[in-house]
Amino acid sequence: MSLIAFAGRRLAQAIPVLLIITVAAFSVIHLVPGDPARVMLGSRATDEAVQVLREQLGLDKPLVTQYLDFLKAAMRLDFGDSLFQRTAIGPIVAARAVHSLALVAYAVLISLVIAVPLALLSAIRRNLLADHVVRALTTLAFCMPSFWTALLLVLLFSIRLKFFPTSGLGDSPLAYLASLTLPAVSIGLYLTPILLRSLRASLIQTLGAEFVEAARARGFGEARILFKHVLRNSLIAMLTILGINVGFLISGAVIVENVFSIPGLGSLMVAAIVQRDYPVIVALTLVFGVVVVAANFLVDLSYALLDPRIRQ
Amino acid sequence: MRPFPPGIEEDAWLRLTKRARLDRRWATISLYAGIAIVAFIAGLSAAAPFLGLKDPTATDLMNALQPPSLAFPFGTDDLGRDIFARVVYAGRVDLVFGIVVTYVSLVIGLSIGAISGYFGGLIDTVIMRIVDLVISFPFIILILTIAAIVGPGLTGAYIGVIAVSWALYARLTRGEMLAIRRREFILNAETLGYSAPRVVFVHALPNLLRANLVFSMSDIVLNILTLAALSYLGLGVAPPTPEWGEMIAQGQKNLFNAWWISTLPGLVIVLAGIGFSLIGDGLADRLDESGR
Amino acid sequence: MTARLGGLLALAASALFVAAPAQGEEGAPRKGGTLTMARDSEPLTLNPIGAGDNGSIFMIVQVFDTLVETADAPLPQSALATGWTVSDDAKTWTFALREGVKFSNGDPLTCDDVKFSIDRFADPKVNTSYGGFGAAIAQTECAGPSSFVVKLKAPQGAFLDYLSTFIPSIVPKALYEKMGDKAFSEKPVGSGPFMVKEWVRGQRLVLERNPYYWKNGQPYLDQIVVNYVPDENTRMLKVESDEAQIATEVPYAQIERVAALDHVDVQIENVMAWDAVWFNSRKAPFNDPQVIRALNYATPKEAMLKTLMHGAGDIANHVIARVKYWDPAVEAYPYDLAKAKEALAKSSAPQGFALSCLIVAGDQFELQQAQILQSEWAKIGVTMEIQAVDTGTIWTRWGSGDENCFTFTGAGLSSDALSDDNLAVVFFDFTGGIESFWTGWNNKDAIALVKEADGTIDEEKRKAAFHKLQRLAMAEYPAVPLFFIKARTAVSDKVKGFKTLPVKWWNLEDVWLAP
Amino acid sequence: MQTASSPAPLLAARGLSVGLVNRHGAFLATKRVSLAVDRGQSLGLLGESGCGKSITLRALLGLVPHPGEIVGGSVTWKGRDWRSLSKSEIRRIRGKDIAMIFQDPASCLNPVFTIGDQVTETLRLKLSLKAKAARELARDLLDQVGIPAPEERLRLYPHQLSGGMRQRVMIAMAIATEPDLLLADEPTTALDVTIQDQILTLLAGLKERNRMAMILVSHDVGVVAQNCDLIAVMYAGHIVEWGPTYDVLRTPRHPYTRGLLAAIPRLEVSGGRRPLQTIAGAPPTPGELPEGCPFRLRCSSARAECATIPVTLDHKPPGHGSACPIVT
Repeated sequence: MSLIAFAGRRLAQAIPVLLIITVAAFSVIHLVPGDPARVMLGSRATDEAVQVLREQLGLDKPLVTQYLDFLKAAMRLDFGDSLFQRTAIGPIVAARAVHSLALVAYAVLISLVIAVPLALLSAIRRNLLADHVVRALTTLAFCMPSFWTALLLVLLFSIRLKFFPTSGLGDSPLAYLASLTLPAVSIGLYLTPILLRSLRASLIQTLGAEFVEAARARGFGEARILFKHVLRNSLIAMLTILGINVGFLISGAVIVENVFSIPGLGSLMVAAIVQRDYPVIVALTLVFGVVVVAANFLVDLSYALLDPRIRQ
Repeated sequence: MRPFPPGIEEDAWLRLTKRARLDRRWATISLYAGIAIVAFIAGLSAAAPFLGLKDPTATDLMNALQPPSLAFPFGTDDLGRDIFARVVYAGRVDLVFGIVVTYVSLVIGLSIGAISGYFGGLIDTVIMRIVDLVISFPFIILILTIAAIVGPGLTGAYIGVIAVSWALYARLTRGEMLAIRRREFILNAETLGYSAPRVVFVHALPNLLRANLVFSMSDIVLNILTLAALSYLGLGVAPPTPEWGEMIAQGQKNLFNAWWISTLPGLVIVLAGIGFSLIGDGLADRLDESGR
Repeated sequence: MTARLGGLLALAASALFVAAPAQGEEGAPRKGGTLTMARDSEPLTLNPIGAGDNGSIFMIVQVFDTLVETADAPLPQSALATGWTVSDDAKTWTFALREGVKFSNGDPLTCDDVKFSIDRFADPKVNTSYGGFGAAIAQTECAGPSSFVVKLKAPQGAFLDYLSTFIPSIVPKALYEKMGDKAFSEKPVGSGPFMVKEWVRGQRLVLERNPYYWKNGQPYLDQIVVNYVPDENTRMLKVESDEAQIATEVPYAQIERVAALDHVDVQIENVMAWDAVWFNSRKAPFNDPQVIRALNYATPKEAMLKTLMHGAGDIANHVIARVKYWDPAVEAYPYDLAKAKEALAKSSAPQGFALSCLIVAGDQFELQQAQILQSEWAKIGVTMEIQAVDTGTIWTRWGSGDENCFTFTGAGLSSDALSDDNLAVVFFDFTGGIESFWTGWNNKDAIALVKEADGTIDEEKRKAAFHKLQRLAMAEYPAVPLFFIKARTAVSDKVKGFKTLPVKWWNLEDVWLAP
Repeated sequence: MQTASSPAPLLAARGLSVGLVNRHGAFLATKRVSLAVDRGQSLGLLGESGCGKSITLRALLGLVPHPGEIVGGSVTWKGRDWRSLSKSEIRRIRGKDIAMIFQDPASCLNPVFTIGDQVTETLRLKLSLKAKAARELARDLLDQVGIPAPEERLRLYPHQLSGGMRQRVMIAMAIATEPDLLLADEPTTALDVTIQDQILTLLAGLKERNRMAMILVSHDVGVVAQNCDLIAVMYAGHIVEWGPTYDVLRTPRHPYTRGLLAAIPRLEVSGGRRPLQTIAGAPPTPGELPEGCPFRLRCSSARAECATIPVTLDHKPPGHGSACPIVT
């Protein structure tokens, strides 16, 4: 099967999932008591004023109508206006999605750079001191509260050493990268142990495979065996874990986004939920769904590239 | 010990036996150290009422923000509560939550995943799409909804986390099931005419359980951390019940002037995390070898 | 009142409020420079009508002007209106408009623009958020190019106060109609000291000097970069590292630490914000003032002020904010468990009772406060369950009238107007729309007092009415007032002339940077 | 045991003891195993699974899986002790002078690379060929081992080939360098009976053509009988009988060998592949390496002294040794 057909089939499967996600998000969030008009007006306004605002916002229409309106517009990539920000959702989400994706991509990169060599070390020195040290340290990093790690990083690298800005986003590409570094490290420190564990486990498994012994019998060097033959076979398990985590990383970055004042999708989601900004919530759910589907699709695609057996 | 038989180099043999002992010992040490750590925390928490600790919920504004001392081993928070007592009592909430959520999810996910992998076809497709759905649905919306329906507090957290984390076990189990689906012992069982439930839950179970059990150890940690994150958003336990994540969140604003409020409970989570992952590692080694 | 904290660390909390001159001590203001602020909230809209959150409001006031403006004075000051007269029946107000004022795009500001803006303010269909503020206006007209007349349906005591809020900001009519609501909210044009240069949602708002601003020589700053920094620790680190010169909302726990920094002071200033616990008087036993009194006596406000707020607040002697007609002579409830028990014994629930209280999820301060109340009230036999729910839910639930008890983020309740009327209507007037802040407190005397104060512009009568209302509320109202909240702002030494107004915003045109 | 006439056999093991580690601890997988092959000679290692024959084969290449190691004896290659060779020398010998093929060709090929990638990788590394030349040679080799349409096969992945084809690929890789010695670990066990024959015929042909020595490990008496000049029978880590194929099969001396041979027809009748019997008890642990004959517990001719006699091969008829002094 060609990769394109493979991609096509995956996408076709994804569409009903995405639709159901938006329906679910839409109906579920309406189950939760709360009224955006009341949240917006807070303590000041009378119930009549709230009612006027509800009509203005179209919140008095039946839910089904509201959802279908949303869906019709969404087909044209128009997600409507945010109830709170009083402006089109598309550009807001797009701008934030860029930062979120950049942040998570950067974090994944950092994790890979840390996790792959350490996993190799851990796997070939299995059950020796180096292995134990690596695993203990990464478990430590995993369990530390993220705002705590983040603040520690800021205190050290921004306040003390002045390497990076404390928060916010830089304008030039280089400054942008610099400003994303500490947040990416904070997320990366959480992700690294997850990747490291799965990679280590599958490395150990692959190292015991017969083709590794066959390669040794053929007199190949250990480095060649490890990097060419073993690593490629082992990456698949790690990619699966990565795929599952990507969606979670983007929405779960909210604490790190907060600490570093990065306008990402995570903080928008939390704000939208608290404010009952229904159109934003549904649009974001759709975006997260797309990101998760896309991430898993990429994972499948890299499977297919890494492992010819999957293509069948 | 009798003399070495001829033809064996004594030092090489000793080196080997030492390595063998060490190898085995690491797996054992890992397992038992993990169990010891977890048992220590769990034991302390279970025995909390009998340890003569201070009341974990009693505020004492005169003694607020005391650094760690003999009177307050972990210091006090800004309401003057003894952090050590709170940490110990919090273990009751966190460990129980972590373990219950994990194993309920495991049982649900394992059953569903095994069915999905065993029968394949339409059942498999439908189940896996549901799993996709659950995994891609924004967790926080789910949690808020549940909190709104059942009221804020632990119940919502229990339901919410289980509602999501079974899906990971289902996916894991399905993969394992597919891997053993065509193996001889399954085919044999089928040839002998055993019913499908019997094949799935009796014959395949031990094989499916292995990966799930190993994963469950890190999942316990993950679930405790999830509860901590929920507390951060104010959706965790109902105050004043102490909970590790709630304590950490509480100390955030005091990080600069009273580091101990969030750092020490944080270290306890780290310790528990290390404990569970040591058990996981030891278990992985053991189950792995017995399967060899 | 402004307190500068640098070097005062060793002193007790009360010493924080030593008044010091806020400006002028550093010589003549200097022009130029960029001020960077780290704010806790971000604007959602820059349209004066439709905004309702501090994130938006505090920026809108930098971009727009009003007929009368709020400054550090009990009465609104002349701004776009150089003066005004009021008819004997207090129903016709005539404003003399300042001449030669231009919008930041260079267009002249005319009486048409004023009429357009005030009419929008007066139209409850347009001005949904603050409909009550403009509701008294019957009709407006331009009597000449610089004479603007407002006719009221009835005398309104707080008329000028309401005009000084951000809502009746003067917008350019032609441009507004051309751009429409949405576009104008993004890229507004006003006649205020600054204009919008760049707005990146979620990150920053960049304001630059309005070259046509009418105040002579002002503003001093060339540019203001207002960064959105939601995390309080990070916000403090921003000023600490000098990436920002001003950071808002210093967390209580960090006041001492930030003030001790060499180049930063913490300004602690009175604003019209407060914190209280509200009860639902439709439900027993909260319909019994003795019960409320017992809870008031059982609340250790002094100790809470010290530990939770590090002294940066005042114990409240009123169930609403300390606004213009606040009477300092009214006594706050002291912490007295004996009196609390005595009051409870006389009440309809002598054995104590159980209640559940709604608080905002994720707000650590409220959570701590609620836990202190929980543990203290238990001492008189009142067991309290804390229900943390998110902001989206909390209004709906409290508004349903089925809950027992409610408390909202301290910084979240404040007065937008300089006089007490608005708060009085919301909190004390059962007929005012939301049944006395949903407490269901239906007190005939209180309603009469609110109406009496509202219907006159006689300062003495208004004062007397509000003073009576305060005593009545303290005795009968189903709430435990806690604290008057203060603004806590970290300000770099370089920043001069910065001051938080009682309405919580700042006149940034007065700010300049020392070399 | 090896013939005194050849001063330096191609490959020889002397008193080789390999220690391995399992979950119970360290144990000896082979005990003082001595064997040798010369150029053009083929040796069959015969025994039940778990008797140590596969590990012996790996030890000959220095491939004892970590954490196991050789704890006694030595292996010499053309008279040079493995231990005196540097790592790079060992790597040069492996895959060039000595090649190895394995039982399960499915798992011996890396699943993620094409056949072409894997064959040419060996050629480029071992014969220092350029990519193009390697490709051509690879095609020739596949042709040589009887793979039809080799050009297309090179582009395929292992899972796209049948078991027999995969084993042919393994053999092609093994013989590419025209090795002096081929180690074959149950090369046909995983294959269909008809394919088995083809592979064995192929191996025999190659052996003849290249004057290659071969050590063939198998549990199948028939396979060894057909393909080997010499037979070494292993039991519980020991070589218990050794000699020319014809002699050993016709006049087995050790009770174990006799049992093994006697079992063949019965195995065929029952159609199963059940081993003779299982060995009772756990593998020996360090302090209690059992003295005496390891087979005594299952031996019908066992006597009291079997518990103390050392396991050493005699040479009663020259060139045909047995470790049983009782049965002759």
